[in-house]
Amino acid sequence: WDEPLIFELSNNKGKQGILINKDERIRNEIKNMSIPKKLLREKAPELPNLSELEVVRHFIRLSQMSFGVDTGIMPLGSCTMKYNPKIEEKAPEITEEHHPLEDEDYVQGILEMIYELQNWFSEITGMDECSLQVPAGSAGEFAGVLMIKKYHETHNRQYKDEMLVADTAHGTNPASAAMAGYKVIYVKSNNEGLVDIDILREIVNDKTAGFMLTNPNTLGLFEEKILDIAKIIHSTNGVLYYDGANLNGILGITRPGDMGFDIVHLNLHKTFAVPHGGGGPGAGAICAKSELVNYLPYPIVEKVHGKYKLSKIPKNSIGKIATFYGNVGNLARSYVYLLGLGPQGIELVGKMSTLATNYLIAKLRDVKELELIAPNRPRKHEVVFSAKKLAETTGVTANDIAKALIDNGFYAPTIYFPPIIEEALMIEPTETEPKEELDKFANTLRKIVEMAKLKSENILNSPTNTAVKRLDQVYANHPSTITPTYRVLRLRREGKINYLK
Amino acid sequence: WDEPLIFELSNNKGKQGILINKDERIRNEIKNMSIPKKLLREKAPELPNLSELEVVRHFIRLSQMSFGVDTGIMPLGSCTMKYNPKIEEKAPEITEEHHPLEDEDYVQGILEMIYELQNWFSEITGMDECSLQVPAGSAGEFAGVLMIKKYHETHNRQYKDEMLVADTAHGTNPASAAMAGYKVIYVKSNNEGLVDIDILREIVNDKTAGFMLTNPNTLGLFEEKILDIAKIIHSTNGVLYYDGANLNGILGITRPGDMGFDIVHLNLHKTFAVPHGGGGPGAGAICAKSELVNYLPYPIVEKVHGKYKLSKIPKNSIGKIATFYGNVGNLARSYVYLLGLGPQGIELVGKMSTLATNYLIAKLRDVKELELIAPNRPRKHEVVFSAKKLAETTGVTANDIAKALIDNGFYAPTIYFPPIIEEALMIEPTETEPKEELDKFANTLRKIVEMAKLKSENILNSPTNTAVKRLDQVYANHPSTITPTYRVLRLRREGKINYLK
Amino acid sequence: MDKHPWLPNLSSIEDMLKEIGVNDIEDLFKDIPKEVRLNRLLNVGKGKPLSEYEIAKEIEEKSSKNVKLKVPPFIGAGICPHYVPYAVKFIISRSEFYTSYTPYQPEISQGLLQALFEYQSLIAELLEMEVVNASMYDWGSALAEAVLMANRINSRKTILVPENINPYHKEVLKTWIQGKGLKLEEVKYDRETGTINIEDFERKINDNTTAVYIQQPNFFGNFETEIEHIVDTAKHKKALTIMGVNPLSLGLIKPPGEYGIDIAVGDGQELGLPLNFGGPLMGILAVRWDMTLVRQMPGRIVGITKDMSSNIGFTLILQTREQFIKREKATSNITTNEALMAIANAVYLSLLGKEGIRELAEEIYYRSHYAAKKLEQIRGVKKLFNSDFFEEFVIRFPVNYDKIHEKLKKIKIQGGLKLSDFTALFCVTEVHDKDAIDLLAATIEEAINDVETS
Amino acid sequence: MDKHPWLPNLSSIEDMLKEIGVNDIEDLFKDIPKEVRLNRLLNVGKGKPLSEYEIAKEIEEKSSKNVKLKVPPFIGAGICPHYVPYAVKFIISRSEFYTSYTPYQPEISQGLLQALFEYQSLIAELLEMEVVNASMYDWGSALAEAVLMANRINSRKTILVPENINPYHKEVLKTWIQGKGLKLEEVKYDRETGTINIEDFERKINDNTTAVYIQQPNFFGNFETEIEHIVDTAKHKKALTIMGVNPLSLGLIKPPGEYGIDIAVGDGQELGLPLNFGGPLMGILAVRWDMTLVRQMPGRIVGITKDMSSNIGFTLILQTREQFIKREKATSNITTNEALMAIANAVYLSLLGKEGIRELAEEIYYRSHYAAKKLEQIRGVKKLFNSDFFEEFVIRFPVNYDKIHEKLKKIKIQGGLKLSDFTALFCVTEVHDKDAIDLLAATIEEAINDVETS
Repeated sequence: WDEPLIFELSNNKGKQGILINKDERIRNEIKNMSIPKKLLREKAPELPNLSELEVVRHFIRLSQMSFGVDTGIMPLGSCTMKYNPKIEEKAPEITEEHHPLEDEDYVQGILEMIYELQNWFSEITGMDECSLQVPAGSAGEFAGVLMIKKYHETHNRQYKDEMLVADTAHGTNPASAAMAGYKVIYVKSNNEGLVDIDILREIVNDKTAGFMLTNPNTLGLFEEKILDIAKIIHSTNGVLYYDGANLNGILGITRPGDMGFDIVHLNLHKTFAVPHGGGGPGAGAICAKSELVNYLPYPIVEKVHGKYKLSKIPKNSIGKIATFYGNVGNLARSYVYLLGLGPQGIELVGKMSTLATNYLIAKLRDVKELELIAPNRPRKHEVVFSAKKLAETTGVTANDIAKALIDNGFYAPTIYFPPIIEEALMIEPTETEPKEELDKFANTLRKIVEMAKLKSENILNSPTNTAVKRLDQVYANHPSTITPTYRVLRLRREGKINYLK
Repeated sequence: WDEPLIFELSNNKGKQGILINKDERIRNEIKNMSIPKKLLREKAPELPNLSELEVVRHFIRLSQMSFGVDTGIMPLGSCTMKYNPKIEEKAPEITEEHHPLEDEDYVQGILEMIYELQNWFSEITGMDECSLQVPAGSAGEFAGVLMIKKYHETHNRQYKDEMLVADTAHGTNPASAAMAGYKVIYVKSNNEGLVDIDILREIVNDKTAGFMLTNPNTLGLFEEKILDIAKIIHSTNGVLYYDGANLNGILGITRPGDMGFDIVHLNLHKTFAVPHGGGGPGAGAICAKSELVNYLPYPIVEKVHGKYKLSKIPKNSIGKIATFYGNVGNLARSYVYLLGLGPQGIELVGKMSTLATNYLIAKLRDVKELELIAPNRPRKHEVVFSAKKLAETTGVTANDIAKALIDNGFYAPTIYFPPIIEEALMIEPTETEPKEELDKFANTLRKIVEMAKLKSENILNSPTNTAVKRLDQVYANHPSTITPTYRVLRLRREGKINYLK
Repeated sequence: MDKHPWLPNLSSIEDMLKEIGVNDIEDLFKDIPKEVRLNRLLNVGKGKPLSEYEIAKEIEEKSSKNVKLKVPPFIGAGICPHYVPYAVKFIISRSEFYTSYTPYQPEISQGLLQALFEYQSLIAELLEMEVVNASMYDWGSALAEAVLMANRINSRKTILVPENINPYHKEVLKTWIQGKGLKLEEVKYDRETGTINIEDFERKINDNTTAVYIQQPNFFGNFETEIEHIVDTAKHKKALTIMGVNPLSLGLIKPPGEYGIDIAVGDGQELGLPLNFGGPLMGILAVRWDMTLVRQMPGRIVGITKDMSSNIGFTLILQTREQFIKREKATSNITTNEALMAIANAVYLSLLGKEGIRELAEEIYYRSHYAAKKLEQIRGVKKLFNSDFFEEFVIRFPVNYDKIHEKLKKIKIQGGLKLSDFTALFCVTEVHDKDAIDLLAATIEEAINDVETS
Repeated sequence: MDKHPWLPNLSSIEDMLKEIGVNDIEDLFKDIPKEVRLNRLLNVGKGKPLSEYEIAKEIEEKSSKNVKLKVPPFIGAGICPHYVPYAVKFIISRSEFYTSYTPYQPEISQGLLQALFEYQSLIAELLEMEVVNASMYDWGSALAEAVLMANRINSRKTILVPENINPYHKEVLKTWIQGKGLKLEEVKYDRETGTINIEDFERKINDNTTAVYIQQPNFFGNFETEIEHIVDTAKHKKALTIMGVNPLSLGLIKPPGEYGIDIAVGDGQELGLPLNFGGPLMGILAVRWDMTLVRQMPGRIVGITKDMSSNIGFTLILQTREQFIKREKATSNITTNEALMAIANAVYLSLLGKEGIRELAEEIYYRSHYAAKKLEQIRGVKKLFNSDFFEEFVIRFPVNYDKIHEKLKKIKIQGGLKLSDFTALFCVTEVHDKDAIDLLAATIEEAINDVETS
């Protein structure tokens, strides 16, 4: 397709995609509006005028120019793009029509569901309590860091102003720490891709507020010295924070709580199959152990005399992260997912996703141009290849490989992450992709590498089968051409705005 | 895409797309099956084994290789491919969970809806009563012809064994008449494309059971002598039958009952916006006037002491056409459509669809290669162009034009129909396509004609932008290669079946 | 009315009229005689165009006038309540499928064609028959078309039908064959087993028999056991054989193909369709690998072919049988069929797979047998027939079934289909769990006690 | 467990292990210390994998534990019940959208990018502001991020906020600013009009003020009338201006762009989202055409660009602000946003169009005024404030609101949000018709009479 902008479809005449229901009886009672004149909008907003057919057709065409897990494998490392069972779409029946401020007696079903999920996520993480207030993973992280801060403040440890972050960490970790006012200290990895315990020992001191870690880390490697790490952090009253984005590969195998973590956030849109929605909405959980439960964001659902209430406010709570109670409609989807898997199925998620990652590695082990750090270590949820050698010899970079994969009908892996791996291709297959699809993906990757060696321009010119070819990022971001809305395009055409400055 | 057959996706191992719910408590009570051994299936059916993701992804990909009204204009003449408002998909809530043999007290909402629809369709057609038993238009026609037959038999007019059909009629008309055992007599059109009254007068005699007619006819022309036609048919006790497929262009303007028709069938999937579903399911109505109401298929809903009952059986009813009460789930969709339009909107359907047809004609009037019979007559729901001149001068046929339209992202018109027009392109725009889309369609058609004159091979080789190119119909139908199922492919490969003979 | 979301051109009327060269839309209707012009609004709908919000409210109001049953209905008679997987609903709500038309233009409709081909292929494997069409309206009309096929093939005039077939199908059959003047002759069933009385069958089959129809399991849910014999006898008499099947039962029992049946019919409703008050249903029609049969099939058939570049493709085949080409010589007048329901069947069967269909059939078998056993534990209650059954079964009660129905109605349960004063046909599937069945049985027991103590 | 529909490789374990070259899946976990291994099943779900049928039953059971209200709730506080058109639901249930990811690979995600660009563009027109991001979590967090933006721009430490803003937003704001040590100072409101007390505002704004926040209409539903003055004053003090808006109200009243506001925030919930017990919501964040502001924006932004063949295309822009590139120097940690809800907003606004949004806003205006009038007809009942309002309004009652709530509860009506013993905030939209409002009023009148006569 080549679908015009919705504004360009409109003929700016009396079309409308939906009729407004008007209660004439009310119009007969209230005849005029009494809004002060100076408040009135002078010019109607420049929205398009279209019939229902035109709107529906437009967005269906746009959807056809998109790619989701339902279209094909999306092996985006650290994103856990697993299949979202269709029955999940029934789940919002529980929540859809209810206002968050309704009488609690009207929403006992919703509250019971939240209550059960709180318990399940506590069990899964090995924590004592969870709050489902956080609408996404990074909001969970932010909450977690604020908890650490308030915890130290409550104990008069204001001097703790440094947050440790692994150099393989997701970008959200340092960003969250910074939002909470922490100075970020990176902890270097050793040549096995794991936290360097010696360096850690050196860095940790009285100023250390905590350590934000994922385990398995973003290389897919399990930090086997995790108990030592916990001991080191705890030795100066630091808090060990678990970034739950990578939980999928160890789900049911081991729990952050048992590893010594104090706070955990979960990304329900990753590990617990909430659809990613083209970037969101997701859903999250923030869980804590021991004393730290007192700092969780409120409210938490509790059961009082057989009735569920939104009344639990942890005594040192950091407050509320979201306006109401988090993305409850998506909690319902996770709830359904957990029902469908049950204890037996949940255990298999960790096993089967880890199996898939290592299977993919095995299928590619003879492709010498895709190198691995610590090649003899098993991976968990994901694997990171370095295409550095290929880039050096052929000029074909990780980005070029990504575009070539797209051209072959696959979505691309995460690239250039984590930053410690050059020309990184970060691949997370998840447990829901059938072996046959993994075989196809591995074969395609192999062929791309071979083609790169044989005729690199074929790869460098990809994609060609897509709606557009490679896009001009300079034009996209230059102050003279940057166009974040149609309004800018329009006003620029009319000469009403200038450079963005 | 190039999507494999679902059988080829299967690895024939223990995958399953859905878990069966098993009641263990029941299994504990009933331990064995007692089916006689000789009845047992020996070999499990060769169904594929797939996970939910694989099944969903497969069919989503297939859907993306399909084209519906939601994707673009489908100007199929006589098919009335109008937009199906999305709210219609809520309608089956009324019917979905109810079994047709439930106690009538359980389904008063459904029965009330059917009752209202019966009345509305009687009003729309100008008939006295409607039965919604018929699941589609042709089933309605068949019912109508059986009614005519039984009506004459009841009046001891068994000698009436000829059914008149216009030579412009839909193929279903003669087919239905033949299924009811009638001899079909074609009535030639005059050079204005209308029923030739003189010929009709000659043909009609005592053996004439009835005349099956559409008005407007398949050329989109209104039979202006309809009252004369009715008089002629009625003069020998013949029945005038209205094929409702073309009702859209005169909806709200005039009614078959007022024109002198005795029986009418409606295609709810055409005129009343039931989605076509890739060929079905549709829904239908069969309506009659005066004495003929006694022959309608049963049951009909009636209101007895404020309660709706499925109890009405017309005294000479032909019987039942469908196993239960027709496609009630789709009746609900039509119900919603009628609610949304109301009397004012319904009137505009006829006006706006007729306007669209004549607008399209006007936009193409300077394309001399697309000829019209009776060019000065206004069309109603549709228009038929003849590309005969183009075919003679360039070799580009109606079929080639159709393929070229497809290549430009439009669906093609109906072609080679009605048979009295050579190289016919039968176009029905409907009232739901915006003017802008009609403009684009007309311009593309114009360009195709120009290209045909300039460089005919460009058109003759189309389509090239589609999943496949033109298909080999000989291979498809030849006894040695015909492959109506995967089973045939498989058994042929295994040498177990031979030529189809 | 100056705007409506479904009528995009109301604001373009002037422009369009100008292009046409007339002043008024009325000018486009000048060929319609004044006497037949309506000149008033039609009395339809609710008097004005309703907004979508108002429509939604009307739908909810209609729904609320129905009774939401406490448990799914225990009534079948050929169409039964089943769980419809969300994936099925999801796929058939893809509007590339549901707003599309019969794929006359194959190049742009490959996905739809392939989906229909896969439906045909999945059913072919289930039935073990080679040729399946892309759907008929329902079982009843598929049966009628099968009989008309037989008549076209051998020109004989009598269709032999056991009394124990679905009476609703029989009604449809009677309607459809009246035009061609065919006669229906009925074969008795055995009062003990509920299955076909073979002696009566042998007595009635003769040289006028165009075809023999049998239903497996029959209307009473009982398995017919003498199918081989019936088929042999029919072949001997040169009559065709038509078999109606419950497709789910084929997870357990022999398919028609194994018996050498000529034409199989059935309903796909049990393969992923909701009840929908009896429609849309999904008529299945299949034949053996035999040109005589194939040539007489009604309806669309999709087949594999190649394109100009030798790529595999799909297209409608054998179209010369159809009404739009053959007109009065067509094999049927059918045009619109139940294509979307065929896709639902295809998705459902793909989800179930080879093992799933057996598991599901077993579960239904066990549950229906549990229900029969549970009912038989009530004093005076007995199964009417002594042969094995699947999904449906007939129970005889010591009191008038109306009394039982009344009692069930009080707690919003829909019991079986009343067949006579003291018998009713029950249907039990995977949507009825032990609790639901126990509640049914307990309520029936109460009803009987009520009558007996009153 | 040997099979599960969501775990396709259970039957391929052996093959896969063989390819890897290990004997057991356990071998892949040998790097996990024994001490931290779980070695038992997790106690989650219902003890076993449920079939889809059982899941559906659980969902229905949970739903049935909620109370189905007689009419939509009369409670708002920033998110209100509205009719969601089917077309909106239909589009966001397209799985190419809902199962996709943040469009990092633009070439294969043009449709998603364009849809998000259109969301940004439609909101830009509604607000008359040039730059809109592709969504924040909700209004509260969007406000918090706006304040953090202001702090990054001018390094000042106090955010000035009227007492009449949404208290839930204020709670979120307080949480979010504690890390950076910002302080919140509150401006009083006028007890007659419910709007900002200008004198108090002038008293409190100073050189430490990083930004002034105002909400229009405010929490009480009343229109703020002195916005120009507030903006002028803030500009004079070099403080930024942040305005929270109800996007539907902009069908009637002046958008933030016309006031020269720096940052606008709001919630898209009222543009086509169901209530969903408070989430997902849809945070709106927009700024003026000013590089200083744009550079500090949080979240994704989609822009137009060109491809190698000069075709128009869409891509994420200004990514150097984001966490995955800038890490601790990023403008925010946000990653997952509410993209699908942004698409819902885009579809909704496209359906409404220029005229529709005005019509809808008018309808809400009329209905909420009718409700207020109707309530004021009850003896002793009075609006708390005398300025004009939209959608929400505060009513003072002669009896404790708990008594009224109890009475409403008896007939399954959710009344307003209790603000104090004698006042409550009501919300009335296009889903509340005259009958519903009259029922509310009549029941409240009864409740008051009950108390007064008891």
